[in-house]
Amino acid sequence: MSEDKAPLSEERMQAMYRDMLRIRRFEETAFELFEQGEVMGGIHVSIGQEGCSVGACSTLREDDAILTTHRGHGHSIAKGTRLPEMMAELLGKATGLCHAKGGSMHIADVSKGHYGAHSIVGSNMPMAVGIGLAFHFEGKGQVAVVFFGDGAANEGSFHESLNLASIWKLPVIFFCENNHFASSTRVQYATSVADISARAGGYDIPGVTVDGMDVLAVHEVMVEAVDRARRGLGPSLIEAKTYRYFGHSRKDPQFGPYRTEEEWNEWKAKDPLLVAEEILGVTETQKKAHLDAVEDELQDALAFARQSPEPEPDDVYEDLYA
Amino acid sequence: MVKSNSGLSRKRLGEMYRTMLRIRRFEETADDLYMAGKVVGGVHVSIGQEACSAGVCAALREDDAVLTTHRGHGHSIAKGTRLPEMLAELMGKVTGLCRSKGGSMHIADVSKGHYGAHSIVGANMPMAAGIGLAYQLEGKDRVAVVFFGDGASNNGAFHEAMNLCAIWKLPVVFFCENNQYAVSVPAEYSTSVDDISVRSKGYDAPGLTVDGMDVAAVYEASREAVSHARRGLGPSLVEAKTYRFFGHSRGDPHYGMYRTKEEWEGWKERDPLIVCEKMLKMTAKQKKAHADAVEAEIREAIEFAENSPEPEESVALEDIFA
Amino acid sequence: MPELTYVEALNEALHEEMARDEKVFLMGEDVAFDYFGVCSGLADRFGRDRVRDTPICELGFTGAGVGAAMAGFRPIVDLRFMDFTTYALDPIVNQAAKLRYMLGGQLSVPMVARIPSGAGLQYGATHGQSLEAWFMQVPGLKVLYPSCAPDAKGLLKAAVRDDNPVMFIEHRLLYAQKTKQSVPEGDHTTPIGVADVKRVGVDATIVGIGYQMGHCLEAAEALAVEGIECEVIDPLSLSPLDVETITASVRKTSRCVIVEEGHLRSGVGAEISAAIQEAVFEYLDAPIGRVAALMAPIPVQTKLEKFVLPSTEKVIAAVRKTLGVAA
Amino acid sequence: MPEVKTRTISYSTAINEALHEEMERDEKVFLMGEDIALSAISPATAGLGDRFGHERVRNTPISELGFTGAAVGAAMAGYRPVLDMRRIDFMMLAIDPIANQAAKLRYMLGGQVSIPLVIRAPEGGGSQNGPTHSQCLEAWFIQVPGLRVIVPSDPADAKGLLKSAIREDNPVLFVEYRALYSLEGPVPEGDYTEPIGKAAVKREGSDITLIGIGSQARNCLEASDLLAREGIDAEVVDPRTINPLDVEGLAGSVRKTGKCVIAEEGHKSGGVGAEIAASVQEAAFGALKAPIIRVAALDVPVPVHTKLEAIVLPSTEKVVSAAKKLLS
Repeated sequence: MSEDKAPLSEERMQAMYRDMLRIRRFEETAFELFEQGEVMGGIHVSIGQEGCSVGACSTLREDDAILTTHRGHGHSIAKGTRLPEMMAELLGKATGLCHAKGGSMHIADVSKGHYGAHSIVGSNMPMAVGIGLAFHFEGKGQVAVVFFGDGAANEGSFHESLNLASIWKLPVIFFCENNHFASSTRVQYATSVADISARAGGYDIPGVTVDGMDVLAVHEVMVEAVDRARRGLGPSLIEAKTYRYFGHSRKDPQFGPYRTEEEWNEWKAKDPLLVAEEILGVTETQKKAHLDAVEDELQDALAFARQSPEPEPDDVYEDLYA
Repeated sequence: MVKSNSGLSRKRLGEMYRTMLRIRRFEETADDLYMAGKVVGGVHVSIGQEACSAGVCAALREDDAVLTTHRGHGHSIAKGTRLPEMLAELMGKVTGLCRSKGGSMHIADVSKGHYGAHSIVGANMPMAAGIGLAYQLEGKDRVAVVFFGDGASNNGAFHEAMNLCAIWKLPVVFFCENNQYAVSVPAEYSTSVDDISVRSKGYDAPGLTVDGMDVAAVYEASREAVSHARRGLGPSLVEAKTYRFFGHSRGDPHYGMYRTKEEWEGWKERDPLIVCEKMLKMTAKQKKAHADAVEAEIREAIEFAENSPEPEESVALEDIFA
Repeated sequence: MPELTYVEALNEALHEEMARDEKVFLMGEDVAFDYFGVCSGLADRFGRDRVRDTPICELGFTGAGVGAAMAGFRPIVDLRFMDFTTYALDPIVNQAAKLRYMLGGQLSVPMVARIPSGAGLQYGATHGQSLEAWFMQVPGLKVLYPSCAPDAKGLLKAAVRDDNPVMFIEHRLLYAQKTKQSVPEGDHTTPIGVADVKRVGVDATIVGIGYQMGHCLEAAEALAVEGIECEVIDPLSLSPLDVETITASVRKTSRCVIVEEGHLRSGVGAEISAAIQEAVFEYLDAPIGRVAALMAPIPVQTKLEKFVLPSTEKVIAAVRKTLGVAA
Repeated sequence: MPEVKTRTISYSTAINEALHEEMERDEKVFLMGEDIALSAISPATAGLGDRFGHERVRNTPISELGFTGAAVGAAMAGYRPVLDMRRIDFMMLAIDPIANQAAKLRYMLGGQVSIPLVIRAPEGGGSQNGPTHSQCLEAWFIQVPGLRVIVPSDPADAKGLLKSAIREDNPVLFVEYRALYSLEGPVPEGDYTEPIGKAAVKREGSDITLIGIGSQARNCLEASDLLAREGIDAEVVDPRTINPLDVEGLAGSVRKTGKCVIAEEGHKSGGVGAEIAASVQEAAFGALKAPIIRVAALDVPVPVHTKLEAIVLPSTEKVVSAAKKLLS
């Protein structure tokens, strides 16, 4: 059995739970800051989708790569992105990961294998193919995971990328977080198949649909896909059915214009944190200890961000050409 | 793979044979003229693929639409495009279908429901979706067929167009002529599935693969797909396995560069004209009657084209805006 | 010095750079087979892994090029026809050009896009466009367009070594040229962002872009017979643009004609003209002239195509006009 | 001339009205785009879904290439689709159907078809949306023969030109400036159109010509007010259409003033201003007393940070100082 496939220890499971909490609290904090006008540019929070971020990234090595979307805080944190610098980026500070030029939609921490959030829907998939190609050249068993939404699965780039990764047997995992809405457009309207994973058949690769609210279930299917990719057997398509509890961005409320309160409540009952607490038997004491630690970390990050200087005018010319 | 049964009348099959012969002779003539330096721009002949053109278009009405590719003479002729004006277009005459501005790669005869050859691989599929949409909005039971190659099936445009047609149930038939090569790149290398038709599953649409050298088989499969579309049930994907006996264009030989003589000869034995002649148990006399009639038509077309004037320079600045 | 054709020069540059740096690899439709000879011998020498045929998916493989570059490789993507870049603009414009900046310098995108362009072969409106002006408006891209064998080799080598995304534009009619030119021996690169004075003169400045340089030099030759001495400048690099060299010439000649194959409106010539008049307005004795494709798509028909495209005769006429002399 | 009755509405309401009226007038007009059926997200299309139904106000998947190509097809087949591109940046995924198909098909097919298609392309910065959601790319489309490109700068032009665009038998790129959506202004009552291809003098003056494109026409007007306080009488001209470009309309003003500043929100290199400067100096060389100066976005991507973004983008102040530089 490969190292990837070893069973999860209690300690690792607790760490996964903690990571989900870190994401949840980061997102809540970010959203508050956003509403107070402290965040520069837009943000898209992933509250409700933490099971996907953590379930997926918990199977990765530090030298593996991820690419994510405009809704990418969760993946970033799960992949080890530094929180203070990430917060600084949101607040438009010179110390931000992207020196305040990219903002929330372009969070990246290349030092941690995080090749960026990409704000053009569908654009990250071809890039993931290229990173997979580089890994294939390097021969070190590295894997690239690209996160995208149900909306992106209807972009031409999805098709071209899966085909390329398949014919070249590249170590790329296409991880579709089907949160059921492309902005306001419901997946059942926009997508011609019930399970997006069914499209894997069009590229002769494995495709699996998993409960995205169950971090352990996500972890399990990812272990398979990662193992396959590391062994040079090529890409997989994973679809995690999940839900965002918040609106698309700020303009739309949690429910109302395009989804009902009943639907929202149904998904809320499957909150990935609740699910994990149940499976792991997290006690109140454990939960509080986790929460306290997370709170400290967040406060530190926020303090760092707030104390950081704003960029200088001349910085506009920096970082354009290498 | 779907093979033909013999449910087709001799008369109907004979008409398809005639269409195939017209295509064959037109393209041989076009190639001769090209070699004689009389054709303006490039030509891509479809010799070997005539059964696809004739079989599909036999299943269409005059008010249905086709859109084709750079290798589109066959589809054009089968859909009823006027030969003299088509040849005039090839020879750069102002009487040409496109007034000498589109050339071989953009043959269109909108009066016959031929919405154009399109030289950008993949570009015609979204347009076909739009024509299908127009037909649906009109509420008439017209159908649009879009021809494309194996190469185009790897283009993002294929994916987006298929999905759109599927979610909106548009009357569009996606007809893939898998002639095994995208220029020099073999389909088995470039395409992650053996049968391109399996990709239809990714859109919850019917898909089937048919012997593209057998005009009756193509006709039957097309009739099925066209009727599906006409009844408002949405798109189908039909893949015909076929072969071009010539090179991609004039830059490459029939074999020797990227395909072997053996492979070429293997397909040559299944020449769609020979296959059809056998099915019809055609006598030498019958063959000659067909050939003579076609020859007369071609001669007339050549005469028309040769005697047509070149365009005035001012034509270059016309037809830009309506 | 060795004598090479344009195609041979490009081919040598690719061979040398792939041998020099194993991070360099080539990807595109039919690159292993290669119709034009630019990639000759590469697949045999470096293997199909590094000389990688792709399906027809410009969006997919260009994006993959960006990704490989982000991960430390130096991909060269071959887009085959500039017209096909219309499928690959998102990875070029929204990703390659901006990633380094958006990510605050965390990575760079050392990718070269080789973009064969150009009309004159009766391929019509969608297989012969010159869209280089589009890329000039995208900060973060470098845009190079060599007009002869020595520049082709030196610039392609420089492009491969550059740590930024480079649009490297070639012309199909230059592929067809059989004439050989001297190319510097050994490992020579041509600097990016420096224009080249191809002919010295005092009466008028002609700025020629890419393939049109041939028409400019012919025009200068013909005008010299009448005693009109033109200075002919090849910018080589459209972005960054060496405005200095061009304006230095216009200070001397006071008259200027810009020649390009793209459509007139908002073409490369528009930027060069605007920049010149901004910098040396008081030296100008006549309006800056532009010769470019007329505002019609490129027709297939030979005569019509000629009518739409620039030519030596059109350059001569434009120079005469700026000098106020009749033919 | 009869008095034209007007009322004050916003730029986005003007667009909304034009869409309502044209859909009402011609049932061949239909809309497609991402999220257009949801009024809360797209004020410009608010109410259209309810009024005309979701057949004609059609939400699409995120498939820019697919639905743009589909619009070209529907236009060929006799409909008049109006696309909502949401942001011009996303058009990078749909350039083939626009530049290679819509713009060229009529020509390539020798006049057999026409493509009455309108692409509404909201664009521009000023809201910290960063490099990939703030671009102004209209200059690209000036270079494409076969396209019309419209850049309205106020509510009256937005409505009148959008109505003309929908009635036009050619593909039109209709650029909307996000920064202008809330701008209010007088708009005539009833059915009216504005001509495509005609520049408009937005303020008469004699000392200097300020040519403003889209959002920058607004800044030029503000700049002219500031300049007036210092005794400088600036003429503000808005090309309104940049393909075709009304060179005579622009050159006419420059012949009068002898000096010219061009302001646009796109990047300076290769921008709309480059074309206008090049053509105006060709057309009015003898009248020019000074070089034509361009005010535009700096040649770097548009950063997210508010302060950095403000440095990169053009502004009223930058127009004022460019004008003063020319007049000093």
